[in-house]
Amino acid sequence: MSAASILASYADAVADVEDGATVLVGGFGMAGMPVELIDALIEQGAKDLVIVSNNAGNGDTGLAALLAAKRVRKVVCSFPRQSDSWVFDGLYRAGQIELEVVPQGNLAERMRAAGAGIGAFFCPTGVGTPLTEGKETRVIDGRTYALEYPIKGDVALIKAHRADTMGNLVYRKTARNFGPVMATAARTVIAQVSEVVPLGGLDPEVVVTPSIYVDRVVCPTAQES
Amino acid sequence: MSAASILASYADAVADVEDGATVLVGGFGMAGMPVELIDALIEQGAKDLVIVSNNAGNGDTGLAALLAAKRVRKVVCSFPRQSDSWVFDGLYRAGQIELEVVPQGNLAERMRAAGAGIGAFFCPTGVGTPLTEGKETRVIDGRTYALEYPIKGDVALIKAHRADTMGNLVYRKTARNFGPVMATAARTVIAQVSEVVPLGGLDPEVVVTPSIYVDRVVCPTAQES
Amino acid sequence: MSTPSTSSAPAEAGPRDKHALAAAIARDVPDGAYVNLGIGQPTLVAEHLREGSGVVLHTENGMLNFGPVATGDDVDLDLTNAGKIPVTELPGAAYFHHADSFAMMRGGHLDVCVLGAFQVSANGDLANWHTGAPDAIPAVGGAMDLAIGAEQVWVMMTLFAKDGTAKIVPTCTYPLTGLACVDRVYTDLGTFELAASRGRADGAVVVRDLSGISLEELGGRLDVPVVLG
Amino acid sequence: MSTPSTSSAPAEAGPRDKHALAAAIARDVPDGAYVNLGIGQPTLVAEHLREGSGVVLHTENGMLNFGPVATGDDVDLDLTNAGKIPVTELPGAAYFHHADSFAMMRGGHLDVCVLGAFQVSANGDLANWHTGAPDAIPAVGGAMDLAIGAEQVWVMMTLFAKDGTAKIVPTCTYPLTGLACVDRVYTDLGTFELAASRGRADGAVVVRDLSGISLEELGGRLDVPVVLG
Repeated sequence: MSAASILASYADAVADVEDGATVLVGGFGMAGMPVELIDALIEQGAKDLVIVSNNAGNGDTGLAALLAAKRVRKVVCSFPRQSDSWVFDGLYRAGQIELEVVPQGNLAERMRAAGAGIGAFFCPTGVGTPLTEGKETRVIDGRTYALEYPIKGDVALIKAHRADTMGNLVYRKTARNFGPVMATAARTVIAQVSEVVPLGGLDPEVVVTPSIYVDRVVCPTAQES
Repeated sequence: MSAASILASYADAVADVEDGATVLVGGFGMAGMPVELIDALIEQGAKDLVIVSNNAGNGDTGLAALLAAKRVRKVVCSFPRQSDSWVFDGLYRAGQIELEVVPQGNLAERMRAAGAGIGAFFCPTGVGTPLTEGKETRVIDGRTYALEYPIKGDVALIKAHRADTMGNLVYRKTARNFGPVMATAARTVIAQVSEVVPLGGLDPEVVVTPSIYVDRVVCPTAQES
Repeated sequence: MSTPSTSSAPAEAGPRDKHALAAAIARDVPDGAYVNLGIGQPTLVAEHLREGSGVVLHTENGMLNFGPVATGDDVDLDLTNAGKIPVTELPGAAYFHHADSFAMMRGGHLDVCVLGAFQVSANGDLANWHTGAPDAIPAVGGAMDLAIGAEQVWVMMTLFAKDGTAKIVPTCTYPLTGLACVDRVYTDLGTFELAASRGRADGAVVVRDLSGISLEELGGRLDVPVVLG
Repeated sequence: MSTPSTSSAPAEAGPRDKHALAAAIARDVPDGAYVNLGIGQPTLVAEHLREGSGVVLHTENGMLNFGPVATGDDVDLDLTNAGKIPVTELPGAAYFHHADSFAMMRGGHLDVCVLGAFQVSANGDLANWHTGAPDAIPAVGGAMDLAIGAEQVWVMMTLFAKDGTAKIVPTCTYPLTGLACVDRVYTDLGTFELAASRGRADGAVVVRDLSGISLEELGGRLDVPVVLG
């Protein structure tokens, strides 16, 4: 890939998301949630999506709205059930959506593995629980591990704080969460940001997601490139 | 562990390294090489050491001096042979030192696995080459991987740029290299730094190695704590 | 449960409320420890940590050394704890991404985590994520990662459920969160050491700080042997 | 090797020297590509990249977007490339640690890497880390990680060793660096496409840009079938 495209339109950024795509969606609750990109995806119309995200939507906006629009076939997440997850709850109880519950750290590590070219890894999390039932296990140095496989995305939708014009990203506080990991794990990475700074405007020591991982940066006030 | 101790003496920092210890030593060539800590370790006298580092010493100082002092039983590294690795070369040809050659990325990833609680991982690097001979292999999604195990250290000696008084670390340019990974992979982590700044003196967004990983920070000009 | 003590064992006046329990846990956290406090009641422990204890709080959504809950102008929706509640930043804080945060947990770098529980077995199995009810929507979050990751796993809970059934059990009947991972259980009626008990041939749990219950009554209401420690 | 061309195939005046070869490689690097140049001759490619090409150079010791070799006051011993030579930083650079750097390589995020080689087999096996000499000290560095990681693996080498033996071979006799990983081989006498050849039933390699050698002579000196592409 070459340096990221800078776009001003969320719609343009998600125009080519295909039906059936696996979409990694950043955020932990609302912190780091790419709400405008999700709204654009709803508008765009892609369906039969597999969504990988920590939660399964809150209230009636963002992911919840995508679910409500019946665009999602399956959710892979660690924590679907929340006080305000009524959209997901309703679909799930009606048998209209699939759910794969993954421990939060495995969700992160499986995406990291996808990005890092690791074929599978032996992980101690969840051993002896229903969430590793049927998985291959192995005792290594006296501890039991279950074999976990990578989770790869076709697309990642993430929210960062600032980008430079090459696509290097920095995040803000705990809104960083899944963004940097998802950026490594998807074929096409789309980041919405609050600001695009000129080349040289980010200190190379503090870049969190290097430009190599980023395909498109979206910022309504940015000059397109 | 609790927040790092701040020490002014390299000798104090390495005083408890035991004979037979596995010592992870940061640096890529001289960049990030904790030369003063290695000198202190030579002075301290621990022997039968296993050294895990990218190289096996350059010239006659640092790691090369530790080797020359006959304190090292085995070197685990990716690239022992260099134009100025005569100390290692001599010991190796004389059968006085063991060598395990590990591809550079596997060296890093195996230490990361140790720090991240991963039991083992399937890695594509080196498959079909002498460096994975005898290792378990598996085909996953059409690609062949070899199973790699963690490398854990008893002690890590690393060099960072700045620390705060809790032990949070930042590095400088490509001297970062193995430091952050080794800091996660050893029981006792000792970092030499150029400067110790007051608490609050490092921006939390740019900390590379959080204090949780660091046991001792050494800086000759620092006030001990 | 407020039966006056009839045993010779030391007992406080009555069961500990959640604040007394949080205070008891806080007293046991070593100075300078790196600690994760689970969502819900365990977060109360933070309010009872001694000023100057140097305890550093970890939140699995990517931060070390956060401070009290944010109020007023300090609320920043980009700075929340694992319960998605806005918190503050202390000097010496650090941010990192989710894979790094869970590597920290899984790699055994946290000294203590405090979790709620539905059930804990005498050998330390933990059930705290799923009641097993057929219509419940399963949601695990970071519970399984915390259960197997921290050096010391402490549970904070009432000893008996609302229907009077014991929550320290011979074998968990709810779906498990982790195997043999709990070291200590802090309850309203006493503190149980499981780590020590795992070494006991009789399978007993060791109780201390009995509060508002006698050893005899406790023994009668639990299906696991209890000894005073 | 400076035999005048006697073939009908297009041929340049003579074999390409390392600078001409580096220039040829640089011309083939797509604009904006993320590229790792191996230690030694491949580093010459950087000097021939078109101004404004937007090509970003990766060095496995933890950096993207480094610039020319540093001289004079620009030398900073904390800023070196994989060959441990001081380099400079370009705007838009980023630093990262070794595990992240090799995750980037292994994960297939680099578009191109250019490596030297002792031998390449017709099906793309690479041997570039060890001559197999019994007294040699083995040293692999990042070669195996690069060989299997980059989207496109290009080799830059002379086609024949000093003793005249071919370095494109039916099967490597030196210890391997990676299996079926080389896509293209740039040599002094021509450029070979292996990626395409892997699909060929006859096992032939496809050559273009013949320089100072005829297809006939080439065919006679290699033990693998060669076709013009």
